[in-house]
Amino acid sequence: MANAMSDQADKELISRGLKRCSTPRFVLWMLPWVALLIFGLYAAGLCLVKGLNQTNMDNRFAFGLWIFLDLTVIALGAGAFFTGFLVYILKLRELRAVINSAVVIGLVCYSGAVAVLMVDVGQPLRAWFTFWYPNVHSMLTEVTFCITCYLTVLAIEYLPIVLKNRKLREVPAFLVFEFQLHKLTYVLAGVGTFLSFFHQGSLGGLYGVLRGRPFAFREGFFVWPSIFFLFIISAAAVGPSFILLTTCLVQKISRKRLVRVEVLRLLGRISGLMLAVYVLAKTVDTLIWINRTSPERGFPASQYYSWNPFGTWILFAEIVLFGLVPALVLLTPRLRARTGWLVAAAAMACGGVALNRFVMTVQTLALPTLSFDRFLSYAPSWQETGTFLAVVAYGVLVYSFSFRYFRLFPDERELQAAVPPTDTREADPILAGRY
Amino acid sequence: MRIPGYIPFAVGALTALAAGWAAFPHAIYQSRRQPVDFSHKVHTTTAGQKCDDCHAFRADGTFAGIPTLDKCAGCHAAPMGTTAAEKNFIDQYVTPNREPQWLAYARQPENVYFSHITHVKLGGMKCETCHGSEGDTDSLRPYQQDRISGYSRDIWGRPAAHSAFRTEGGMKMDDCVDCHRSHGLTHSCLDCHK
Amino acid sequence: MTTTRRNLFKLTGGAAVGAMLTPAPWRLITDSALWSENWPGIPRPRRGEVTFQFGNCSLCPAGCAVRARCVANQPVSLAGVAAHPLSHGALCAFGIAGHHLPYHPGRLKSGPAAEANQAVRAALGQLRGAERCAVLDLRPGRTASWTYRRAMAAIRNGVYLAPAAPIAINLAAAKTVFSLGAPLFDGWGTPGNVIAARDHFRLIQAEPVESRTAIMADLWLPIRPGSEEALALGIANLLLKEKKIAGLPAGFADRLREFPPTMAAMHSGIGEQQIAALARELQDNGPVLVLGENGSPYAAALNLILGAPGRTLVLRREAPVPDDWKKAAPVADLASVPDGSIRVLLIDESATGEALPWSAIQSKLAEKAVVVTFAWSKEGYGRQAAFTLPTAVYPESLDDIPPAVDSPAAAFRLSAAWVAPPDGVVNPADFVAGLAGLAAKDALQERAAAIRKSGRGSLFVPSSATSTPARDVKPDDFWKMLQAGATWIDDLDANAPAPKLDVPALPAGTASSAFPLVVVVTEPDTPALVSPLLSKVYQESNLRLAPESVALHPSDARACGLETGSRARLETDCGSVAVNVTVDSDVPPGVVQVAGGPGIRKICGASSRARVVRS
Amino acid sequence: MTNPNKPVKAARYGMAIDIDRCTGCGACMVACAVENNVPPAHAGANDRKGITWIRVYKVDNGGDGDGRRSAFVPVLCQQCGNETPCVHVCPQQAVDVDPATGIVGQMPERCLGCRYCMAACPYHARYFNWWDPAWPAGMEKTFNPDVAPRMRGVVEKCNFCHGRWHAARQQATAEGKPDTEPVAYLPACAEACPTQAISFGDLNDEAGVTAAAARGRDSFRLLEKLDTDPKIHYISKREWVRRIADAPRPGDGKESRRG
Repeated sequence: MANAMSDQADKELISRGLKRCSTPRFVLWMLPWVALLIFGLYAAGLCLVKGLNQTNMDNRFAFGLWIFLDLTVIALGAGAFFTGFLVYILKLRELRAVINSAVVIGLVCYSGAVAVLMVDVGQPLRAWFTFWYPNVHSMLTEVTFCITCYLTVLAIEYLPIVLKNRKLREVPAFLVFEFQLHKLTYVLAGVGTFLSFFHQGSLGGLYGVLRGRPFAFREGFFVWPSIFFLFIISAAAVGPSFILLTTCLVQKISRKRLVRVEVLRLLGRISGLMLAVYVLAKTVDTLIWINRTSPERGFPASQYYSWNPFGTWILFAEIVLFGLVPALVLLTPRLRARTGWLVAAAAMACGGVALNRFVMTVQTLALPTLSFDRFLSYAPSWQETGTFLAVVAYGVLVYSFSFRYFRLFPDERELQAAVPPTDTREADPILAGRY
Repeated sequence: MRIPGYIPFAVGALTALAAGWAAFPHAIYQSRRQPVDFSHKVHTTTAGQKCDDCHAFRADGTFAGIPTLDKCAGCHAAPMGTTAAEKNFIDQYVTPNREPQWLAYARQPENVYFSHITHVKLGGMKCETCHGSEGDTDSLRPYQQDRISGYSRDIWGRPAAHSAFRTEGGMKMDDCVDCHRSHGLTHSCLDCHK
Repeated sequence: MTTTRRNLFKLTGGAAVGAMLTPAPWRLITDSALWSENWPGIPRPRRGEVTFQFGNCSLCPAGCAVRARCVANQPVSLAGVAAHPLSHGALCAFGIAGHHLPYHPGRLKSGPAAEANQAVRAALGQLRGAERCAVLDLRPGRTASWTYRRAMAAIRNGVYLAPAAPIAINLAAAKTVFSLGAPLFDGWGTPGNVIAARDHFRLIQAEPVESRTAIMADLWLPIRPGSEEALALGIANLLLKEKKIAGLPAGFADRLREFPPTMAAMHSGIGEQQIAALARELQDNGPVLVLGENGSPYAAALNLILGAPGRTLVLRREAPVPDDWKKAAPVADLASVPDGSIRVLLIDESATGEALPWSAIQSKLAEKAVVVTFAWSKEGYGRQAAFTLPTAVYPESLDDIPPAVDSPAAAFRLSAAWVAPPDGVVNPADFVAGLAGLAAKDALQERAAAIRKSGRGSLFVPSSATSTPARDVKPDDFWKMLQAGATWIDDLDANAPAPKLDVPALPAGTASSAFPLVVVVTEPDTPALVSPLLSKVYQESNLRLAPESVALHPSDARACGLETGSRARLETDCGSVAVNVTVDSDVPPGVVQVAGGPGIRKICGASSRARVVRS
Repeated sequence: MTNPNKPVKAARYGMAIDIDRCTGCGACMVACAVENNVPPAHAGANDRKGITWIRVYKVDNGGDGDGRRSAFVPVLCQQCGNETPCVHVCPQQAVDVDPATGIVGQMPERCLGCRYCMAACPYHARYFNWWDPAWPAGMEKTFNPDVAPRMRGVVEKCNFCHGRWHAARQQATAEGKPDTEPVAYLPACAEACPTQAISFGDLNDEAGVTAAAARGRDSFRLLEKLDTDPKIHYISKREWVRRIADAPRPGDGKESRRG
């Protein structure tokens, strides 16, 4: 009885005209993620209470899994700012279909990353010192400032999506507020783009400025090393791809058509374009680095790739296999037209950027700098992995919640009538907890 | 009757403001009494002593700070006056030769390096400049300790919001930095941190 | 009025906004950050007056001079005393952290003193026939040692046992030092003295592993494991071609015949020409000093052949003692005591010195024997002894330190006593003296007086870094200065006879297959306990082998099924001890490189062989 | 406190370490830990999680068997003088170079433990407090009051025994010396080295022993091409030893205990 009532209350929250699965099914779907979240929070708690000795990081591997994933996640989250940029600044109206979803993804990625960073530092209680006594020369300061600011922007961008919720609209004040916020959208998009532009770059800068680490060090223009710009382009390239991926995934899991396939293709095309630019820039940069930057600092570039397992293959994989190939696929209309190719290419693009972040963080630290120290290996402890899984779970939860109660895909209603995607493969039963 | 919408909000805001400005500044400190009821005044006037008679420098330039019992016992082996405080002091500490556990108002955090001799001898500063008029107080004020950070109110008196916590002679890093800046003496953190 | 949910929200919202406008939240944020500066568990250093005190380190027989920086009379850091005639300002890693020992968790603080006393007296009361009461003194030559000898002279069937003192070495006189694996630069003699003399001699190190000494040597001969004997005999062969030498032990000539240079070369892996060149150099570039592991007959023989006695090996006079002490028991060797004859055994291991295998001691014990050991750590003979009585540890004890092996003249210096020992510690000398009804409380002062009376030698005063002839120092000042860290050094007597160097009997050269590995010691003999901070060189870096651990070549390790970090037992014919294993390709195959530590030292004698068994 | 009217003569403290004299005894490492209240190793610590402000590495010429030759190299914070890598990366000014001494200082109480500086340091001379510091009961009596113990979760490193520098200056003031002249003092490691392999002094003082040694023909600095201008100079007559200054060569994968 009570169950039915709560069920009823729940239904009232769901936007009109959208079909969503029954409450119990939704709960069933959420439960495993909640469990994962709790486990992850426990792991993170251990690191906070007992200290970072819970991780497998050490004096030589001062950064580990967490920094690598933060960089990756933030790059993937770049879709939020870049789509916003495309929609509101470059007026690509078609992309309105995914903008809300993009915002949620961005919010999830950024807040997750910041949360992990809080665990990663040895004295979280002092984290605010960076704002109070900032060292303006430090890339990390730039990152901290931009990420926090941009996180606020995302929160504000997220707000109208929330306020559009059927129940909340009943409060007149909220309606007014939401309307005001709407006027801000363009400003927010601009600010967001500006901020993201910087911190995506500074994240690359983090390593590019390490004069003591010739593997990562790059000369630059003005105060920014070349990686600064590579990171921006690559983020912009992979952002749309990730939105494309997530959208397809949601379509598959929810077995609904959420956006027109043209939108996905457009995303793919943009992604491919940026990726191509990135691959070109990256190649040029790498050549300069191999032939000038690194040797000048006494490090023949060849030796970086003579420590197993990091052979030259990693360079090839990063630039050609996961860079050039997906770029070409995404730029070829005939291939782009095939959903399979589209998705695969997008996935590869994401993988490529992840690999690049991995190389910049992990390989940089693994390589010896002194002639008498060793090449080092590192494997994350379960506490480290757990903490990251918490972020994944958190992400899924927030997204599922938003998807159920807010309108992430404006076109969904029109597409209701049309036939579901021509994919009849039965998804995994839990995943297929039809919304 | 239906109350206007802003009333609850206002009520909440005002209570919070009152608590934060009036109650909190006192609640954050715990007061502890000094072991001995000591009068600087008597010593500086009647006994005609100067600060550095007791708070002396050692040969290597280090500052002795609060004198140890033997210094006191030097004069107070037997009562010099008639006050109960002195008798008390002699009975409880001098006779059983037990060091009183003084609470140093101005003890800086462990990570601070402060050289008295540099400031007094080279900087030509007066004790009062930082310590206020401790010298002519007739009794020792209670030692106020921040409940969370554990630091004395004298060195950790002023929070981000100044006035609410202003005490005599600031001894916070900001105060040191202000003075050093005004004298063009800021080299690096290492000047004052260890 | 009605409180609706909405009003409640408004109230909270208002409160939140209001709070933001007060100092409270900001103050809480700052305070919590400050709290992280001194949250629980971060100790606060004590403040106080800084003073400098002088003394001598008694952790090993070197007895290096120490300057302690004290805060409120508590030593907080130790350093050597530059310009000191014996230790030349050097202090080893163990000495530098010596002032931590009183706080070592493994340090003994209390023991059954009264019970031990009773048991011993009871046993003494019922000594049967030739049953003996023996004192085993691991660091002979101290004033305490004299007390023991006097006490044993007073007690019926009293015996004073101590390892034989090696002949003094005059490193300064040597022009060439040929070392058969002696750790010259790793805790041998007085480190500072070795370093000071270093520039004046050429060092040839024959050792299978590249030890610290080998690294510092002018010439390192990477000989095959266990081939010291062959190399020495090969050289002896060449040297004895010219001249005949008296005093070589029986069977030496026969053994010599087994090792012509060709054989020596084959065994040691050193080229024949190089051996010849080596022999020539030793012949021409004298005075020569040959160093082997303690009691190595081959080193002794070479010294004899090369005429070291009287030049690099000298006879050292002992520091004077009061005449009425002369009625003392002789110094006896443990081996000289018949088996099963010791009824009461008192072991003084309060001062680290030679470590004898328990098996050797055990065989001498009578049944129902009472064994009391005086120690400041649970290590050592505590496990076997019936009673373990805690002693003061450096820097708590006022004790004298006999001259080190590389000090040609006698010396008298007192160990530092800067920290008050815990109640319940026992002074071994007083305990033993008590048994004999001897008053030995002021033995040190009496000895000092006797030294001063002799008028011999000079007194080095560290505070002023000056040496004054002892006779010019007022008698009572003499004692005061000694307590303040001064060192009395005897004059070298010019007409001292050359010491009589008797070459020990040659061991039967049998490489038993039971113990396939050759033991190579590359770490200094550490005291039973070391400061926890030594973890810097053991655990937080791989600079040294931790005590009670061994290193093996990868191939040997694999053969024993061991890898880095695995636990194992090190077994020799003297017994076995639990060790940690490190795998290191710098260790040659067939060698087990052992670290210091009381356990290992008891079972690893000169050129012993061993096996490592997984446990 | 310095009088602004009198120009302060800036010092540039540095070291000249004679590798040929280093016996690898480890006295410097222990003396350093004693002086700076560095805690003993936690049970779980190893050579990658320990705290050794100065660490003696064992290096070799890569030869095998008889051809193998080794040496010991003490590595501490190189006190980089030029665009000090760690200073520029710290987000909240917890690292800072004192222009008066050239010493690179770490403020543990300002550090939030992000470890960015450790990633930036090519000499691995920075150490993180992975555990809460812990000493055997009573050992805190032996603490050096001139150095503040650190807490878990912050980075620390060699600062040329800055506490001793403070003490030396205070002493000078007490003796009425002018504070415009650099004071002479000795860090714990240099004082402890039994072979006097470590020579410490003001590199600006051209006549000084250290400066002279640093100028010598056989002197070199680690990774000099990185242009970090380290103030630690190494000296060795052996050519192969001087080559350790260069970039690493791919290892031979030996199971070797390096120092």
